[in-house]
Amino acid sequence: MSDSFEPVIIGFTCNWCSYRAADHAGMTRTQYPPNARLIRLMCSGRLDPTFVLKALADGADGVLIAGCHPGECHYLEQNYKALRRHRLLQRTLAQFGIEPERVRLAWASAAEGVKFAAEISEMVEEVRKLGPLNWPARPRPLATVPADIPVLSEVAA
Amino acid sequence: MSAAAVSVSGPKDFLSEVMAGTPGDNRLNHCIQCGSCGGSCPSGAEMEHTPRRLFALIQAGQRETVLKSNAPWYCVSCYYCTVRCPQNIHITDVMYTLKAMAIRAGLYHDAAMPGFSETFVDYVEKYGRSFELGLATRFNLRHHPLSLAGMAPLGLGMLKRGRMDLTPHRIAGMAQLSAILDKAKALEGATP
Amino acid sequence: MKALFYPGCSMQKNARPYLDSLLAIRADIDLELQEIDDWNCCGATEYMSVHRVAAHSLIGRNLALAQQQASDSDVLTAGCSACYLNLAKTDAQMREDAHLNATVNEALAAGGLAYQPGSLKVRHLLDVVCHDIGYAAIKARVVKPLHGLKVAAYYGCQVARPDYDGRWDCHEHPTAMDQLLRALGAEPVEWSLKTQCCGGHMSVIGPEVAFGLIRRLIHGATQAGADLVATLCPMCQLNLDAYQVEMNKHFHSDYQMPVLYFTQLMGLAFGKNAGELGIGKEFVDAAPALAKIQAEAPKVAEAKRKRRPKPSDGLPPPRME
Amino acid sequence: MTSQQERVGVYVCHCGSNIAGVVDVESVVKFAAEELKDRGVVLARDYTFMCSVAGQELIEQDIREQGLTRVVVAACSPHLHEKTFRGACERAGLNPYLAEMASIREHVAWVHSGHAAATAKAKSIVSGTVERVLKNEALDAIKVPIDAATLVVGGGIAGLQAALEVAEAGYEVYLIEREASLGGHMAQFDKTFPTLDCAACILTPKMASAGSHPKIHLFTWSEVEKVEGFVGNYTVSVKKKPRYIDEDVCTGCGICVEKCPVLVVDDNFEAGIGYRKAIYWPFAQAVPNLPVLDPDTCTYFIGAKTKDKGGCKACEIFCPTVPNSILFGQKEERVTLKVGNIILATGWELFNARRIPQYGYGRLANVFSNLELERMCNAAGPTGGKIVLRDGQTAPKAVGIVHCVGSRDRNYNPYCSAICCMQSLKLAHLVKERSGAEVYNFYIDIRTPGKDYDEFYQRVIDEGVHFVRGKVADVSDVPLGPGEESGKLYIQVEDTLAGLQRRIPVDMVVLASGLEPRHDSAEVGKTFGISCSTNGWFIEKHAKLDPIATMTDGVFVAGCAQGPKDIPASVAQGAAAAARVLSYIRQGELALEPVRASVVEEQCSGCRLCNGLCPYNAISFVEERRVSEINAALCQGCGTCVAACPAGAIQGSGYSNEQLFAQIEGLLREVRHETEVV
Amino acid sequence: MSKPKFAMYWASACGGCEIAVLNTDEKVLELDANFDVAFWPAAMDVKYQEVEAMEDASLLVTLFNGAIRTDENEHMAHLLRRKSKILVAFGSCANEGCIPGLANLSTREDLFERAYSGPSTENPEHLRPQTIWRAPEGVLTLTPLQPVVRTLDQVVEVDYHVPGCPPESRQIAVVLDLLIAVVNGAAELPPKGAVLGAGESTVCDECPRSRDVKRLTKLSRIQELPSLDTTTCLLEQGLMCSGPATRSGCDSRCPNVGAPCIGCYGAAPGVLDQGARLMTAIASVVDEKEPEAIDRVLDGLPDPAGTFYRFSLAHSLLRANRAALAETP
Repeated sequence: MSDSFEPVIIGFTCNWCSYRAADHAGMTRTQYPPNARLIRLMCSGRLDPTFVLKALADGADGVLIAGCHPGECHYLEQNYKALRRHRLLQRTLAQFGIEPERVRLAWASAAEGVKFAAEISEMVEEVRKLGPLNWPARPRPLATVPADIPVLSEVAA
Repeated sequence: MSAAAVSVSGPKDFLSEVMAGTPGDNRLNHCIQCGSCGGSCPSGAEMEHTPRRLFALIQAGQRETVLKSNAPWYCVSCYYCTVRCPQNIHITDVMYTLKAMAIRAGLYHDAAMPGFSETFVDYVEKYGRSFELGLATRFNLRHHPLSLAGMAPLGLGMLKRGRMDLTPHRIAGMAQLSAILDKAKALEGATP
Repeated sequence: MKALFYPGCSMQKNARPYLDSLLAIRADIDLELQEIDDWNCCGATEYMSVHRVAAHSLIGRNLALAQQQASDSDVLTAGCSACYLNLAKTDAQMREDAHLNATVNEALAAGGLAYQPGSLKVRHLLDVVCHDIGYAAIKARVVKPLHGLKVAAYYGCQVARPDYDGRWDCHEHPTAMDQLLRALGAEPVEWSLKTQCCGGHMSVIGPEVAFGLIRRLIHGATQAGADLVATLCPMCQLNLDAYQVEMNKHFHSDYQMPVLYFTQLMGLAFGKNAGELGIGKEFVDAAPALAKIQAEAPKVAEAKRKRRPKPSDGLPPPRME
Repeated sequence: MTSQQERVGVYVCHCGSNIAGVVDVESVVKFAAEELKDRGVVLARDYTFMCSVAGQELIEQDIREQGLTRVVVAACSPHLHEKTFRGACERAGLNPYLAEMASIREHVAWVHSGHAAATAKAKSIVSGTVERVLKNEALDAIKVPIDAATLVVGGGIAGLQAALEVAEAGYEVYLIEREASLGGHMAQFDKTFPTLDCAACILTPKMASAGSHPKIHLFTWSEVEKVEGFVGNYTVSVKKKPRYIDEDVCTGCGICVEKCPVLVVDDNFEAGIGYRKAIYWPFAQAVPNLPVLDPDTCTYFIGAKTKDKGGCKACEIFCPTVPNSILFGQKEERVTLKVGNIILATGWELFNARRIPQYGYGRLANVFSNLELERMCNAAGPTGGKIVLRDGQTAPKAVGIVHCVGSRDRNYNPYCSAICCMQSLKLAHLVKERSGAEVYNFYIDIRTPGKDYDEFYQRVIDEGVHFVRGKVADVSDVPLGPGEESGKLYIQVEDTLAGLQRRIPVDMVVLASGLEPRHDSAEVGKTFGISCSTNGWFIEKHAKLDPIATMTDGVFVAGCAQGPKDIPASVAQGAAAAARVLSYIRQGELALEPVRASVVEEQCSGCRLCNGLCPYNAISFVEERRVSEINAALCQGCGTCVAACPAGAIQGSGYSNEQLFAQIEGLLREVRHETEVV
Repeated sequence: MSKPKFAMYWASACGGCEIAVLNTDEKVLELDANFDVAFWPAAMDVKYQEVEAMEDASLLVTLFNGAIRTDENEHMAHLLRRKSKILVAFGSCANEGCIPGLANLSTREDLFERAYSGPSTENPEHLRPQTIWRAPEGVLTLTPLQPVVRTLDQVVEVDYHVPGCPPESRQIAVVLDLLIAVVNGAAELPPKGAVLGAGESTVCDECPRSRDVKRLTKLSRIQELPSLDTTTCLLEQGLMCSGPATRSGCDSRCPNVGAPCIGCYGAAPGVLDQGARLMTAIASVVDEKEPEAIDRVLDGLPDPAGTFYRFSLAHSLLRANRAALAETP
């Protein structure tokens, strides 16, 4: 099974650098595995840990957060906020039993298509090694008692 | 076009082999052929190919020409090339890689250079320490028998000043050292 | 201060004066040296040329022994440049390269040893003397200042480069030994070749290359007005001193530039006698140069008095600020 | 649910074979039409070139006839055609922000080769975009009024050009210059390449017209301390350093300079090879034509500091004006300016060649920097235009010019400084012309990509200048062998074309030191709310399509502050920045992208966690209501505060949580487990 | 004599919610006056069979407190859902899992190990409770523990939510007043899914402490601080206070007396995951840029998941540790 496992990665990218790095990878025809699906944010500072949790809970096997290099943020220093959130998120996720490789923080400037592609390739391989995350679905509440539920007094007998 | 100019192996193979054999962040493929290595090299004038030219030959896949070159053996490990390289290529370390590759491939046309290294290594492997008198005599006997007489006064001067031993010193943990070196060589052979 | 000490093969014999002078002055500078028991050769530059991993393992044994024997210092010092660089390089590359670290430790395990890279601070003796003992402490110990002695501080290659741990101010023009010489009362000369190559092993395997390099260094020191060259490495001393004689033969020249270890000069300034410091074992006799040492400090202050510049002096002088 | 009411149109572009060659476009269309039907997709179409007029008309027609309320275009990157398709929607009467693009060219077709996997990815991207667009809101561009006054920072050639262009158009300009005179680096040069016209001849008229222009308000010897506000409405605080001269009284007669007995090395204008007095002219044609007093070298000030009493005061004693123009007690002043736009033309600094010890700069007397040689060539410079060695008299017989000093070198600066090749060729020409010396250029590559530049290179070759291809290893004053002469400088180089080691003896070495950003560029950037690249140059909005604007609306860059460039390029960028500013001014008001954060007051608890997060100070705390508030005009839309608000009280238009949650769900459509029902 | 029927049930919880209702003083009498209390095990003796025998939807309102931890809890949730017109998740456990929900960070095996063989337990024979045990008296049964704690709305449909651990008695009174008004035709029921008995903002809104821009350089536990300023924001003093991300309604009880808010009222309106909001807010104001320096500050939070999700873990996006979730059938 693990041979055919293709991880699904959700990538959060910054409008000014990493999203453009992905564009750049395209313009330079830099190939990388098709496992990552990107979401554009205006800045990695927009990255709310809720997005990561939601992506993992909804079936992603990994999440990439990509921003401008430290010191190069288009909004001056908001990528440092992404860095801080990522570090705290990793600590929290560890307690949920989620491996650190599944949530990667990467820096890529608009000109770094090759680096961006390499980050994705590396991550896909790392997550592929870990196997599917396969987070169990949230339970769906039932309005009424299922008909076949035994009466409590009968269970005890 | 001469036969030597025809690349035998794929050009990339040799380059990546050299890069893989050199530790650290090796940027050999980034060489811009500026020549600051050759210019900085104390023995650059004596080299058949300067490091710069070697790197171009490596990129061109000229394995035999590169490994036969005397250049790596003339490297004195002064590290000028390394610290001055505008591309941060670890040139001195590349020279070590090329020497080891040349010995393994048996590709050198002047046996004197690797001979010196191998003689040195032999003494270290036998005694755990270097032995200058033995090294100088054995090396010169084997490779420069004519110059041995010329160097004699120097050796005598050393002996007279008490700066040279007549017998080698053997370390106590020779068995331990041999075990370590044997293991290392076995591992090294296993390394791709 | 205390430090683990790796003397290396050269210091045992050809550089015996280096070791003798170091032992003679260590009490004065309060340097307690613990020699690594049963150390082996560092492999110089030769071993690395034949087997890279084995070379690192050869050095690794010394590091492992040092780590094992370390009691209250993590500083491992060596006086020979090649020994120092090999120890520092292996430590640095093991730190950098996890694969190398694993391989070397696997080899060491065959001898029942292990080394944790980064657990020791590998330092050259000059580094320890200048940066840990310090110029002030050294100056305080001087009883016979080397007034009037002009010295070319010669560092050679491998102490300053590639400098894995950033121990020196410059790869090309370090100043530590110059400051040390000043603390001893000597006058360091300004010259361009502080870290040029002495020829290394070329003196054996390609003497004509070495002779050219030795001549340039000896000429450079002479041109700069030095009475002698101070060195910190057995190989440099051997090439510049013993091979100076051969070089003179080769070029039909007559340079007479003595080459001493910085520890020998420290010994002289501390009032030790020449014999105890191994002075006299050099090929080019240092006695005439040492005879220039004056009792009084030369008067240089007068000439250096600040004065406002005049355009007629030419262009303003170059500055290193 | 909204998806039931919305009518979404999905358009998949073939982009010729760019997309269709890899992605099965038909299959994507089918997927959108069938699988996403329950999500509100009412039609899905493909077309060869969606961005073509016909493609756009297709969308417009569907909006009108099919009543589409949302549009998704799966094509190239939104950075290319987002505006195009928004425009199409707007023309058809749909709010432009109800359209979204799905990038299936750059992010799929161009980077993947497996057809099945690429098509699957394209579908998931379309699904994500459909979910997102369902949550989009109709937005209106934000309008701000523009103050017509303009701030230009930096009085070099780029800043001068910009200031003059704006002033000529009839608007007020405040021109701020850190040094005592306008002119910048160009004022230091003798000739300019490739035409060899005299730098002063073409620069000083511009300096003079800027100095006397009724619309240009000059602040030299001044620096910007603080900038507040936003495009159209900046408040700038300027510090005027004391010149110790009464600017209103001084006639510029120069007697004070003549009488001052103190001579010091001029590291600034003369680049360290000439002298000036303690009270001095910045240089002969300085604008404004006023001297400046340097308190660090003035006898009076030194005396006042150390011994509690003055000294000298020759300048004051001999000053002929009434009242006296010398004001020892002059203090710093602060001025507040209101402007609508800012042009930053803060220029460059020379790489300090002392950092490369093997070249001997600062240690060997006859190693000079290129800027020092510029001064030496200048007829008004310290040697009167004569090329001489350090002794001030001897003409060199051989001169070596070393290229790429500190440039294209990962030990120093990895970038190419762009102008040094041409400058070195010019200096080679001047040295040869003035001294007749043999001149050697040591280069890695000769880069002459400007109009008439390579022609100039050819001319210099014809003049007999030597070219050696190789990066110089070192410069030494010690001969190597007995065959070499003492007293020379030896340039050690590998001649990489001849395959030779060469040692070339010369009398003088000139180092073509590269350009570096101003040492304080990061702080200056912070003051103006813009950022610097790793190398320290100001980052433009778009490297190709908008090299003038920056990420901060209303702040533009010109000249070398943005990156190394030559005089024509600096002038062009200065003029271009002025044109951009004028366009803003003429618009009167400006429409800004409505990606902004706002606070929902009922949910805000006034915890103030967001208050320190905004680099533009757009968030403030309203004490009386105990809530935080976001100034929409200051907000740049990064969304950091939205992501940080613990109460979820900050909303980000254009990138709302709802949009992003929906996009995540859409992207994971085929792998997503059953979602929570609430 | 046809008063509408009222029920209250106690699932996996501490019982604090029950006490909080009784703490409403005379409001309990009003409850009794307006409702027929048909089932309330903590307050009166009604047999389970009697509930089973009730007609479906015969209870007007049931306040269900406690999380779903055991098969019995789940069964009762289904039963009471069927019997009730209005099912109210009452208190933090029923709404978000609360403290029992923290068990979701461990597997059942780990929990048993810790509880029955842990360092503070004297149990040399490693005895463990069994779900079925044949004793001389007959077969004894114990309801089995489920792999993870769930909230009421993850098991059955819930009509209204009353948060708090426990809900503030003042707020309970408001809810009871509303129910009574509805019964008497004086008010209409709020829209389904509404949160009752709480505010629309966060705890900071009610907290009287003065506050400023936040820059965290160190996080401490309260006992590590030499002294506590009585008037300024606790977070600014380096204490991990959950107030900024916790729904208002408690009148900032804890911060009022110098104890940081621990988050019992759950997420603010419209927030998907309370823990994520705390996490992002705290991380955003760490005043460091280098990873190592950031880590030094974060080291002051030794148990981030337990801190951020102290009350809301079972209801969060991830809900539980992966190993524990994996046991869910």
